[in-house]
Amino acid sequence: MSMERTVTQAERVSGGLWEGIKAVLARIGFSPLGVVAFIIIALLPLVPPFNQEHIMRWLVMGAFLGAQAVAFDFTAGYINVVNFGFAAILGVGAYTSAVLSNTLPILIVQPGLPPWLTIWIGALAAGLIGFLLGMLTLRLRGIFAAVMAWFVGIALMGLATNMPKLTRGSLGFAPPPLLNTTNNLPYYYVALGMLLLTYICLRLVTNSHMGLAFRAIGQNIDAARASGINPTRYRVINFTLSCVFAGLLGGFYAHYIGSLTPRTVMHTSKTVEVLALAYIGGRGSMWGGAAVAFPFVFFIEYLRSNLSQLPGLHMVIYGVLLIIVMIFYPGGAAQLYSTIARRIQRRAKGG
Amino acid sequence: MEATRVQPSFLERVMLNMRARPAAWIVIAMTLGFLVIIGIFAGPSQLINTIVTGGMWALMAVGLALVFGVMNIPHFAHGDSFMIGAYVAYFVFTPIQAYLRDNPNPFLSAVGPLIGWIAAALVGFVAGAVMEKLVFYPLRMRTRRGWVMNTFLLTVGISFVLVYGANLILGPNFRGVPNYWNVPPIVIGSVRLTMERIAAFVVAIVAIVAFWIFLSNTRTGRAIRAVAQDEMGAEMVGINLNFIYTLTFALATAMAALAGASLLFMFPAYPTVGLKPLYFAWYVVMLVGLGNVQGAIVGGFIVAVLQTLTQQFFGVSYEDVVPVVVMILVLLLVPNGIFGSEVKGIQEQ
Amino acid sequence: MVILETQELVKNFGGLTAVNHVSLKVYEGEIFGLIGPNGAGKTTFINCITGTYPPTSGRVFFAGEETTGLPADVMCRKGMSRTFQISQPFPRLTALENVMVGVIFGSDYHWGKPPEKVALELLEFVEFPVDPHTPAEQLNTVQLKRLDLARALACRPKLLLLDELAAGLTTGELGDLMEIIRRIRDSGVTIFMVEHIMRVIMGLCDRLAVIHYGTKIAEGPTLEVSQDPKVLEAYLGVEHEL
Amino acid sequence: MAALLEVEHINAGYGFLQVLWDVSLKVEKGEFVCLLGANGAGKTTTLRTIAGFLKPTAGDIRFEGQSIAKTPAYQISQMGISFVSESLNLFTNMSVRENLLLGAYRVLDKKKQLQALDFVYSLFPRLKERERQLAGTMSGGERKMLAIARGMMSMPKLLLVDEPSLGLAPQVVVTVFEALQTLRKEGVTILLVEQNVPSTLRITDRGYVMEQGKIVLEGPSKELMNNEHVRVAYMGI
Repeated sequence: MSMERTVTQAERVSGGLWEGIKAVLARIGFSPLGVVAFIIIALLPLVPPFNQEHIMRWLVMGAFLGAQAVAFDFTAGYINVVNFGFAAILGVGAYTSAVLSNTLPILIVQPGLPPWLTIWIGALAAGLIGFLLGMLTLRLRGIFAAVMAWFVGIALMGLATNMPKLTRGSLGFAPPPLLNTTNNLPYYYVALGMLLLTYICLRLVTNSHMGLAFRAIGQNIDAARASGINPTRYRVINFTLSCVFAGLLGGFYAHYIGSLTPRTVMHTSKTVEVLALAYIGGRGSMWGGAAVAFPFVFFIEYLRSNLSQLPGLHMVIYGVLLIIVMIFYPGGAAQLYSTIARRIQRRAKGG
Repeated sequence: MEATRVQPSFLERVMLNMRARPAAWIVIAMTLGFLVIIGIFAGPSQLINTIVTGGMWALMAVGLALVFGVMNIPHFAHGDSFMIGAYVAYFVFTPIQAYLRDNPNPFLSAVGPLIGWIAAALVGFVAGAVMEKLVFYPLRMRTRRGWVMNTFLLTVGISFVLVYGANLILGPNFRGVPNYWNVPPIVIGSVRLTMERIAAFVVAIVAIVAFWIFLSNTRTGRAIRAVAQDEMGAEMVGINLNFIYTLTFALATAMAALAGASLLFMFPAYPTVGLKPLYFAWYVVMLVGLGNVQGAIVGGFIVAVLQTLTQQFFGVSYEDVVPVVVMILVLLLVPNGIFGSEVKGIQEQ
Repeated sequence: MVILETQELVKNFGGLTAVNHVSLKVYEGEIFGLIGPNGAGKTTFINCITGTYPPTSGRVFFAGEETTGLPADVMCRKGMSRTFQISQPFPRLTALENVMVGVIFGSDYHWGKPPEKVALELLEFVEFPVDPHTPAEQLNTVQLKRLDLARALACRPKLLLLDELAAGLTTGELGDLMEIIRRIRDSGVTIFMVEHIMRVIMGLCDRLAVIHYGTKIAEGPTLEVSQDPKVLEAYLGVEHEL
Repeated sequence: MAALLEVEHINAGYGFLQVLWDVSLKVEKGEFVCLLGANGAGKTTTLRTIAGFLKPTAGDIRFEGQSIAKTPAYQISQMGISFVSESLNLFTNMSVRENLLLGAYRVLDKKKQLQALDFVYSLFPRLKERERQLAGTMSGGERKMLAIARGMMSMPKLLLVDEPSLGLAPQVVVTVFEALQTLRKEGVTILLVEQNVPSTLRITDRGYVMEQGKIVLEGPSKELMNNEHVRVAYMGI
């Protein structure tokens, strides 16, 4: 779906129109093959059997999970800090948006703002939490930062549960829908748009000089400091950006799924799901998680509908795959892809 | 066991540690003070509750600290060892109970729970050894770069497999044993002490003390501490690192399983039962300093006191919120934890 | 012109005093050598002046202003860059990207050329022997040392600190390296080097300081210091006694 | 009768960097042998390879006639080779006595352990005085002694000592060297790596000189002391 390395100036200038298009695409993180893959995914719901409502629902979930994996990998794969409170921050976005757009009299506030506006406010709120979390975990290295984020995540979930007047706590409440329809197709394009937006925005950042700084502090913080990078600043920027998109996705989820409880969005196991996807997809690639998300959701939903006597089997599979990837193939699917691509290229050149 | 004492006694060590760390003094003094306050304002039964809980958190945290100190693994699946212990105790004890219903036997009904606990510890031990050999050993053979983070993610994976595996095989139902013994609670003044509560506390204390003696006075225990301090030095004197790693992980798992088994009357067995103990064990080790085993023992009680205070003043539902605030303050004031953390290789990332 | 001055610099680790009241001056344009037996506190000294960690007491002046305790990234942008005793690359970045990090973030100065180009030139300057697109994790120690040097140079230093850059090199490579260091000095960069290999020190340094047990025992022109009886004793001390 | 330790044509290194090139050396039972050379010549690498912390990429190492080139470090230690590394690798949060007892980790007999303890205490009375002190709080010289004593606790057949004079004050170096001489008189076989050439040659029987990963000279210490190359390159004469 994308090119791994940053495009050099020389490449951008040289070559004809085709090269120029390729360079522009690479800047936003796409290879020509990636574009093709994306178009295929976008057209899927128009062809049977994908045009059935329940399968379109899987597609929406695929895009939603994929976008989450992208935003998660932006932190984990670049500055090498696992944001273990990711789901909770996504939940902050979801709840902010849901409460602000609420019109139901079951809660004390009924601002009733349009969801299209509130999901952005939710994103900002999540970004603010991300900013604070970034500040908080600044001086902490690796595992300390991850555990701190985890605790903050649990605390946020605790808060959401403990403010029943705003959130109805674990009883859950139903935010108004984003679109005036119960069809999944429009939602799918919104979700896909969000995936694209998340991916392109974050990709633009990582392809810029800032991305180099992220990778530098993620790989060797002492050397990064000695090279003039202020780790504090970049870490906070990274956390904030990643959380803004998490919040945005949370808002979308709230208004799509139409029912919200702290456990179903903010629980640690939700973070782990995204984490597993991002790592299986290939850490530091960003597109890996998104690409893997679709087949995974299909696989899982297939299992769920056909093997309903085995609840949670898909989670076990997630776990096993995560373990296998971590031990034997840390590059994940993205590395597999680039190895194969390189081999094909070499063979094409040789033959 | 050694005939001669070869190291400063526990008390001496603690004192030494204290002198170097005034923060620890203050915290311990405050904890004792809070205990008195709890005793006065919330009543003696709350006080006893706190102490019992403290013993359990200490037992959980010791394993966590040990695994981190010796192997540098931030163990996220430690709570699932607790869950394993709870299930094993349930499945061993229930048949005994059923048998007793038909054939009353005072001796068996007295030791029945004991069998359950020992079985839980044994299964935990084996499960830990298997986990180490199956997961961490291959990773260690492949690479040790980024070890702390990679093993953390591995334990996340293990946790997923165990939790949902349990869910798959045993289902989401609660399986509890309301009481181990059919004896009336002991009443001292206004305090009612159930046998289970006393037993859980005794188990925790016995396990911790036994473990402490093992660590400080036996050849193998000394080898474990040696590996925690200097791996190459340990290899130089002929210690087989792989054996020590497996043993350490197995021991830590066994302790968590034991905790799960002895608390079965409070926490019935279900797939995600380990989450809370895990959370509190991590709370303890982050507070006292990662990898600090002595600190973890004291820390268990500190956290129990904090927990009771939270319940008293904010309500049970804030149990998850307050720790974060406490932890932020601690990490801001004493970044290495109140008892300090001297773990090899933690600087790695 | 003094470019770097330390006054009574002290660094304690727990009970251990690694650097003990060291005062010294480095003049602009010279190659200054800091020598001393292993474990004498040389690297700690460098870490204190580059801001890796703050000194326990004492003051540091760099290019006319006090810089005591400023963090490493600020010191780097002020014009003090360093290499590490054990090279510290960004393992999954290519050699070129490693140097680009220094070019982009190391100084506020705009090179006027795209960073890739500057980085390539710097790699060429240090005679980097392999393809610049090789990931750093695939380089050997000698190549990493060159890469580290290029990265440090990319920060546009006024003062360059080299921590045992020559360790582990063969005789031929030593000659090349000395040539490169001379060229760096000629381009107007002051050099502060910690070194073990006497050949490099005698061949390059204008002035020397010797520290032993964290304490400075000599400072002055190279020839003078190398014949100082105190220095000889620190290095070959046992000789008179067994 | 084969020598106690035979290193035959080994190559070794770290990752892509080869440090040792075709290194061969021999230590007979009861001998005190030294390995000299400048910083970075490969002396430490040679010791680490013998002790099993690095595996040779070519060649063989035999101890008492048995190949140990592929044996893990802890087993080599159990076979009777003690390695006292440059960085000492002491257990800093344990008492002196505990460190020493760990040195006798492979000795299961309690009585023998205590005998060994008495022996090293007689060698280093200072350690007996500090028995209960934590290793990390001792001075540099004391730590070095502790490391050597710990190496002796298993009553090894061969003691490998890496740069004992490193970072020590001259006075302390004398003490450490005297201790090594005492060990030698007790009949311990020692392979010593040193940069401090004159003093080392004075106390050893035989020596090897390494330069850039190769052995360039070998012979009895007395001859090496008079060798022109050694005098010029290492003794500043």
